[in-house]
Amino acid sequence: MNATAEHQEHGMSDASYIKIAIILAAITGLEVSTYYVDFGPLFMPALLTMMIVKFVMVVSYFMHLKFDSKIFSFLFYTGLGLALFVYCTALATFKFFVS
Amino acid sequence: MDTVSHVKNSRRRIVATLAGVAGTIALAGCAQNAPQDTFVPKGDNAQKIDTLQKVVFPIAGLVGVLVVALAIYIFIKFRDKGQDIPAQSHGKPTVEIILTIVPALILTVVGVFTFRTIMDLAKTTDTQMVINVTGQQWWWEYDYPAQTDQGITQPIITSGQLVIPVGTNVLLRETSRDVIHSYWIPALNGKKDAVPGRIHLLRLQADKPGIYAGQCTEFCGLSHANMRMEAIALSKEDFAKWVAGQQKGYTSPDEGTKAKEGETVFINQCSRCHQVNGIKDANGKAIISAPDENVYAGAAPNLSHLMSRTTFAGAMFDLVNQKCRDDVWKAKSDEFGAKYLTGVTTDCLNQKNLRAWLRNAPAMKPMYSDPTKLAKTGGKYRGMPNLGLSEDDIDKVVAYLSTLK
Amino acid sequence: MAIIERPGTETTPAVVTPQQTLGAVKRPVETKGWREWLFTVDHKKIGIMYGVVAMAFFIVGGVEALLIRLQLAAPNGHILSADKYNQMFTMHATTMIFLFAMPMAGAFANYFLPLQIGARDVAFPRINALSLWLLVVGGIVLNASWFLGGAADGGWFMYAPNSGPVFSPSHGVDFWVLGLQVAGIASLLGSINLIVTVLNMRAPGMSLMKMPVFTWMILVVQFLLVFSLPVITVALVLLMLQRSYGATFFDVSQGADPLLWQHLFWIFGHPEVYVLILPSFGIISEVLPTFSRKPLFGYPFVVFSGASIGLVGFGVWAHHMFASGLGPVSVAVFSIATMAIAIPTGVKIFNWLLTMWGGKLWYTTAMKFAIGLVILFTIGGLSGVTHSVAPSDTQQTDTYYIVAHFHYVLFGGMVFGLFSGFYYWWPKVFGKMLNEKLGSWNFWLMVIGMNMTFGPMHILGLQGQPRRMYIWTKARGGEGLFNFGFWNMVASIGSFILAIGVLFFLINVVKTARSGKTAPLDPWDARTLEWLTTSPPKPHNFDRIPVVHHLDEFFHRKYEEDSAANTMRKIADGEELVRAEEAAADANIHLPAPSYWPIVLATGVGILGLGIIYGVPIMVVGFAVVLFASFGWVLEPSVAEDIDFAPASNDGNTKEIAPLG
Amino acid sequence: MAETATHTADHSTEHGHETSTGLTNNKLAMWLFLGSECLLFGGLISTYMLYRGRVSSGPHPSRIFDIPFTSVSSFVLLMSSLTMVLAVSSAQRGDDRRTNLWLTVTALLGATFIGGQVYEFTTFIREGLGFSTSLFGSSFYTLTGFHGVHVSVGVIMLLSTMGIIRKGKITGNKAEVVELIGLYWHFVDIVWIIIFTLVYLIPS
Ligand code: HEA
Ligand code: HEA
Ligand code: HEC
Ligand code: CUA
Ligand SMILES: [Cu+2]
Repeated sequence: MNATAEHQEHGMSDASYIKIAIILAAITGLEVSTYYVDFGPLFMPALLTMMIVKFVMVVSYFMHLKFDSKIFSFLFYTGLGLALFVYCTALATFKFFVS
Repeated sequence: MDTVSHVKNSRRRIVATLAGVAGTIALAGCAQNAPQDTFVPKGDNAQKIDTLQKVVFPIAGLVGVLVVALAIYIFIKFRDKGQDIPAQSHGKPTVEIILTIVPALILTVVGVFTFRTIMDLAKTTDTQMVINVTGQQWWWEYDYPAQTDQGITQPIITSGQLVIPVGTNVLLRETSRDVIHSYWIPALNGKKDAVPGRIHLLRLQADKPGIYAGQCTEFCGLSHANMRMEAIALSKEDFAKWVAGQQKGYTSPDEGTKAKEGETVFINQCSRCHQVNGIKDANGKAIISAPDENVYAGAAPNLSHLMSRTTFAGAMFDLVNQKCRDDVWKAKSDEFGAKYLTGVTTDCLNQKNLRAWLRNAPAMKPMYSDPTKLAKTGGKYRGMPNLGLSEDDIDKVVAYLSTLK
Repeated sequence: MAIIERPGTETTPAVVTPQQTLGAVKRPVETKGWREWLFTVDHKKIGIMYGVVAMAFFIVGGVEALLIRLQLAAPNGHILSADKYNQMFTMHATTMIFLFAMPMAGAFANYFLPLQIGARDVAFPRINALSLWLLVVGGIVLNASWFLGGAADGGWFMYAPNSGPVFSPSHGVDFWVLGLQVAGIASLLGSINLIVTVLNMRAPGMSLMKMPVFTWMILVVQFLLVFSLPVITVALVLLMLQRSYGATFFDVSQGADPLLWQHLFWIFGHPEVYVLILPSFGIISEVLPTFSRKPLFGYPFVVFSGASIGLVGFGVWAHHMFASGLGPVSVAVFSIATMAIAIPTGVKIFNWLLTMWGGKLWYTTAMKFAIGLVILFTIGGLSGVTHSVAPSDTQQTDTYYIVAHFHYVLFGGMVFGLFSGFYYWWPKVFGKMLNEKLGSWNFWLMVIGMNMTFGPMHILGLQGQPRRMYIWTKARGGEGLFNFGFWNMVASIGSFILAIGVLFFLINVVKTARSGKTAPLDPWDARTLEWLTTSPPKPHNFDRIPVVHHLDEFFHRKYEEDSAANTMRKIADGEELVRAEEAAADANIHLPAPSYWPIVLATGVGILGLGIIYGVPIMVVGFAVVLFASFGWVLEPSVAEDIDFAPASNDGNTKEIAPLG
Repeated sequence: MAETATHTADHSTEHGHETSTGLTNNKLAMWLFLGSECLLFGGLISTYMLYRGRVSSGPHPSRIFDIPFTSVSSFVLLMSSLTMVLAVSSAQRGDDRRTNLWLTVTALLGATFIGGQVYEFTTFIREGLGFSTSLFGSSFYTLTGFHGVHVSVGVIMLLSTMGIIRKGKITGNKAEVVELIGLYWHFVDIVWIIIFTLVYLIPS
């Protein structure tokens, strides 16, 4: 089985991995800065957005989910989606989101 | 045309008859006067639930009868009579869709009524009286905060029997000192858990004077089965009398009586756990029962007016004998108040059980009350321990307790 | 550890010569006696062992139930102390659910799922063995508590804080947590294994929509497990950390909220009830068509409804908490969501009825049990719908009305489905027919016993008898002939009739083993692939991997449509078909070889767990065993050398391979 | 680790032997496992979120978190994902030397992260936040501890794989082994991405 050829098809070279890592690092820097700089009402949404972006980037590129079989995405995102649904609902019953 | 409708009619009649027969059997098969019957509402809140139930149960029953009847019809009609193997048909989407939509419609209707009832039963704006209810292994404590519009000028603390005025919207504020319990007086409302660290609200309202049985319905350990309660509904006047009785000051028994000796024993043995409001030690200092640090929840029932209630130890035992008990339980609603307010008279007192309790409480009611066996919990136990009183002391204490009217 | 593994197909030879095995320890080559079972990785043997273990625990749980019923037969019972009674119902439920129901479904899934999809084994045979042994370890740990200071006594949902160290100071709850944790790992591994098997190992031509419904339902169940077990794992971990290491998760004095446990438990617990019922739904979805001589009505709808029951099942857990003070909005949402589940379940019931409609119904014992399920489950399901009406449930929750509900769905539903499966597949597994006459006794006694036991509980509950009470009193039992005393007595008598019914099954098994008649290859004129092989199947299942063209492939190889007469014409006989397969057998079939490591690893995990209760030294021993077994496992050759394979026989076909495991 | 027999004894396709989906058993199993882990960590994170402000005694989160320190160790873990993906890519090119190199770096970064966590825990304990001190303490240590255990298991797997590769004992598809460990490793990383934000950066 020719892994290299298959790999190239995804268009992910080592260089692009490094690029992604740099972006991730930059976002992390931004995240940390929210701790010191006052973002006002944007604080929460900004932080959560950055978290999600990092998450999705690692999953899509480093874990190849974007290029791999849809079945993998189905398995993983089903778990993730259920987790979000179930736990957010549970927290909601504790009035976690109203404050 | 005619025959079709005839057939339809007769089918309908068969179904109706079946449903009727099933219903009759179900009803005829029931116990009479079961005190915790969930289909015998005696107050507004339970009534709301009942109205809903009386829609839902027949629907469920009818669906059940239809499905079972259809099934039996199929079992008979299509049994193997030597017919050919049928063609391999794989199903009809239209049938499927109909069979999806019909239940969905039925459930939508049920859902709407359910929703409305849930919201109705969660209302708190019409509250007229508040009572704090605290669950503890394995009895309930009631704490009536002062509320002058109900004639309660000083807080009242009692246990086992919840006393409320009729026709009044009472709001229970439930919590617990140890594990989760659940407060349930079926005739007055559904149940609501008493959870430590949280306060849950439960509406109660009774239409008529009477005694309504209940039971702790969240498993709470060893004696969960023995954690009962009773709600006593009194007419407004009777309730005022009851309040007055509960707020009455303490009178120490006359010197030289057995009861007076009992008071001494009580002060020595019991008052470290049990509060009797107004009791004073030899120096005339008021005794505030410090909760025993060895009892997990730290509290024991307040005995100030023990003889005003007819049960004890989490309503597990009657404080009155069988005859007097029947007298109260079976009283007509207009006589009930007077009978209940009489309290425990000397000839009514259930000496046997009370003595047995004082002699060895853990033998009467399973409790973790052997302090030697609980290393892991830091020696904390629950319930009342065996105090090793002599028979003589027991006589005295009983005499004393009888004065706590 | 089992997930990251050395890759490669573990194809080992028919005969492994010890010199040629790699790894730390020589791999087992023994084929006889007990070793054959302990070290096997054959899904069929593992399936049978699952069945035996589950049946044993069914009897344990059943005897516990009988003791419960003895205690409750009359007011103020004194057969059991309060303490023992509380342990009894806790362990009854735990045993029945985790050690009987789930493993029994596991037995069927293990045995038949590969056969139904035309595979030679599951995807990860060694992990399969590991699952079994972990389950056994978990079961032993759970029940060992009876002899080591008393069993858990907090009820099967073990609500905090009552399950915390202060209120349950004995070790019972520790054993319970540990046993479930281990059994949970077993199930998780098992479910991943089976999902991969279904996704990846189907015979050529078997698309998802050509899979037998049983396989489908098992697939749905495994997904439910994969996504719900981690939640109970979290709950158990929190409880364990609190009990053994002083964490504060459920310590109210620190500000903890006891409802956290309830949420975690029921997020798992509700999907769990569908884990219990769906395998039985799958079984009768095979049995009903077979004995109606018709395909399942609305196959795609049944499949889809199964999947949607699974999905919606994740959104309704709080219906177990209607009285726990969630607040009206949450209650309303969960109440309505719960009602929605009745719809896909209804679809199934109706499709089963319509499968029989127009059929040619053959009332074998298997069929009777399947029909029993349809009716009894409907009754239980409908009482479930009455619970979903939250205000009404606040009256009935924690009463015997709930106990009636879940025994109708669990016993009338799940257990009847499993019994249907026993009678249907017994000839396949053991090559002998269970006696139909004893089967009939078995069935009727169980129907009568079941309704006598659990039917009256509806009345008792609606009239206010709470559950989980070691005694009930006359004072609260009403008057008249039909007071609680009457109905409790009926229920208790019923439970013994039920037990005799089960006894008839056991007698039937023994009798069949001794003198049962040999089963024909296709006794029921069945429809699915597992019948396209000998009974019992050969170690490699199929001599040739079948190519699938139809749903109900086997049936369609036997019959041809006669559209003129609107019927089916027989063109071949099961026996002939199997002989044809044998004639065209594949050469050199390589099966996975047995292994020591699954059972060693499972034992290690058990010891490690006991360390949590009995201290660090034991934990260290356990850890060492786990480590040793893991390396042994990883280093065991995953692919055997060519020379390890037995030489082809003269005719070039090695279909008879040494039954190594 | 698809242990089951191929349909026929065709060894040349020990990996390529066609599965119904064309995907390998191992990778399917890994993704399923990761899907399942979402619910595990979801539960632990929710527990923490519910309890993070509940400090009946002992220090409050805002008082003891050392954001610069944790930022650095988060960065370390993030970069280990890069080195891991480089290892996978080398393995897929069949470049054993680089695979080993990147695996080593990844393991080292992982170990650094663990070291940081151990250091963090000891300071916290010194500052009075014990496991039983408060709900915050219990849920914090449980969540981050669980994550730490996952990282440690990852490190062990990396080291063992290197050992096995070096000894030439891998008979199957080397690249796939590395890829699977990579998936696990990245998952542990994304869990930390969430923990870092929700636990450390959002004040309670
Ligand atoms: C096999 C297991 C199983 C199954 C399948 C179910 C199925 C259902 N269950 Fe049950 N349940 C349990 C096992 C199960 N349950 C257990 C063990 C408990 C108690 C746990 C404990 O406390 O110890 C419990 C408790 C329980 C409760 C909590 C009660 C309480 O403690 O207060 C509720 C509340 O809503 C409930 C509801 C339902 C519903 C709506 C269904 C539905 O899925 C049922 C759907 C089926 C039908 C409705 C019948 C067929 C449908 C038709 C014929 C269509 C037409 C129907 C209509 C129009 C209504 N169940
Ligand atoms: C799969 C699940 C399952 C099954 C099959 C059963 C089966 C039975 N259950 Fe169970 N039960 C539960 C799950 C199950 N139960 C659960 C979850 C609870 C809730 C617990 C809790 O509240 O925490 C519960 C609770 C429960 C209670 C309520 C206890 C209480 O609240 O105080 C009762 C009371 O009658 C009961 C009775 C029975 C009986 C009589 C059977 C019978 O069907 C058993 C029949 C089987 C046998 C009898 C075995 C056969 C034995 C032999 C063949 C040997 C012959 C031996 C002799 C004749 C001595 N069960
Ligand atoms: C160590 C604490 C402790 C001591 C000392 C103690 N009790 Fe109790 N007592 C309790 C507890 C706790 C209960 C509640 C038990 C239950 O119902 O489960 C109780 C219940 C009672 C009740 C029933 C009250 C009711 O309303 O239900 C009576 C009467 C009683 N005790 C009398 C006495 C007497 C008299 C003495 C002394 C001779 C005494 N107790 C000593 C702890 C104590
Ligand atoms: Cu209190 Cu049960
Ligand atoms: Cu449920």
